[in-house]
Amino acid sequence: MIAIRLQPGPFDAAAEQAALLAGRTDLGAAVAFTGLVRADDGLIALTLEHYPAMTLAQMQAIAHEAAARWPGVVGCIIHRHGRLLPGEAIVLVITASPHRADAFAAAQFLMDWLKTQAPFWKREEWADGSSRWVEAKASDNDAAARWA
Amino acid sequence: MIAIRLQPGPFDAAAEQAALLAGRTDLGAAVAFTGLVRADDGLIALTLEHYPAMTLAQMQAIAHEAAARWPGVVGCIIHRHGRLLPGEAIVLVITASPHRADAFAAAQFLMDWLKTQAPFWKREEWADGSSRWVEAKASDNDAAARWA
Amino acid sequence: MTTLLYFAWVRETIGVDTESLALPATLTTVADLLDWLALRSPGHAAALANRARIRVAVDQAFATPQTALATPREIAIFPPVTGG
Amino acid sequence: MTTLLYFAWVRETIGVDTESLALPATLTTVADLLDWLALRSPGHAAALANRARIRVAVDQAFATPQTALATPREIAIFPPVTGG
Repeated sequence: MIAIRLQPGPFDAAAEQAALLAGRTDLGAAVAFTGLVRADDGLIALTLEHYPAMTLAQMQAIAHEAAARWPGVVGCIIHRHGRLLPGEAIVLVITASPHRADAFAAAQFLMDWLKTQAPFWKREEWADGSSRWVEAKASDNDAAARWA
Repeated sequence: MIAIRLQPGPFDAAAEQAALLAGRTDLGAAVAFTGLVRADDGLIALTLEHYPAMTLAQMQAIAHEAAARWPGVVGCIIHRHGRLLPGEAIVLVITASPHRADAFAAAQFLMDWLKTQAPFWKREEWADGSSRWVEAKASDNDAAARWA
Repeated sequence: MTTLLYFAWVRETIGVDTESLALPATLTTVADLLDWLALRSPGHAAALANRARIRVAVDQAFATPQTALATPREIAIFPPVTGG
Repeated sequence: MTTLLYFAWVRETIGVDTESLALPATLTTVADLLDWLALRSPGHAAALANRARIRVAVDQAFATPQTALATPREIAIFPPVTGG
């Protein structure tokens, strides 16, 4: 079971991980990935637009795919939307499993697919008043392709 | 810079990650790995013995190797020793970097090398009063070998 | 009637975030739809000029230019995604 | 004098965690040392019976059976590590 959540506000990664591990003593490994707003020179904010009717369904599909590939993995995905400042967290992926290889693989898979399969778009605001939409990266497509 | 610490008591992963990210807005990705005591059927405790004079030096060498391979990565390794109960955390590895691929790779490298290059030994105590030393796993050697 | 939704710079270039349109029965694929939409206004034409930069979802499932339209209720047009 | 340290089941089988020994000058490698140590007691012999299960650190650096002994101050003998 990999739970999903979409929200504008911040999340508490420690509380999420504690909830996931509570009462479980069969899990030997937990991986928590946090994606953060980088303040590239002059960036003042990032706004995440998304496609409300499709976003949760797509996150759910990605979570199901990971659960099917790594049946022993439990976890969660929390993705924020709206306007975020440098240093703020955008996304949290936590995976836990009996052994570490599955937890690491599932966390990377979830991030690679979120980057390429979930309908979010990032707009950058710059100190000079300009803004621009982030271009999709070839490296993200390459990363996603390794799970084909 | 990848800091290391060896201690008998628990750690606060959230506080460690917050300290690592504080004042940094160049880090877009953070990976936190926690290794936990699994309660395999009837296991009541795990005791980690180590080689005091060598352990910290070896952890430092592993940290230096990761910093040399992934120069943009910052992080920490905290390893516990002594007697631990099922569900308790044994080891914490946090890595952070501008992009996620390096943070994931460095975290996996650190765990693979800690498993095979740091002088710790685990003794299991069972409900029937018996105890046994954990055998090294071929899968850990294979995992470490991929970084050769 | 089919609801068209636009996101990110596709939305900004077209100038509206949604419109409700009766699609001609002659449109059989997503590629046909994009050709037809591009004729609606200079904004549509500009947004859809480079098809390599356009992605489409039909009834909330990712589609390709070859995807058949059938009788969609909702079609979204947007740039390659950049979340995560 | 050289300090010998034993860990995990090597320590339990030998029955002591440390001993201080004068190593004969004829011991030139780690393999020579293990052969010589195995003669000290039945516990030493049992602990060192299967060399594939034994790891050695000379002055706190991992060694192989071929590692030269020179004049070590501290030699540790233990099973393959299982931390992390």
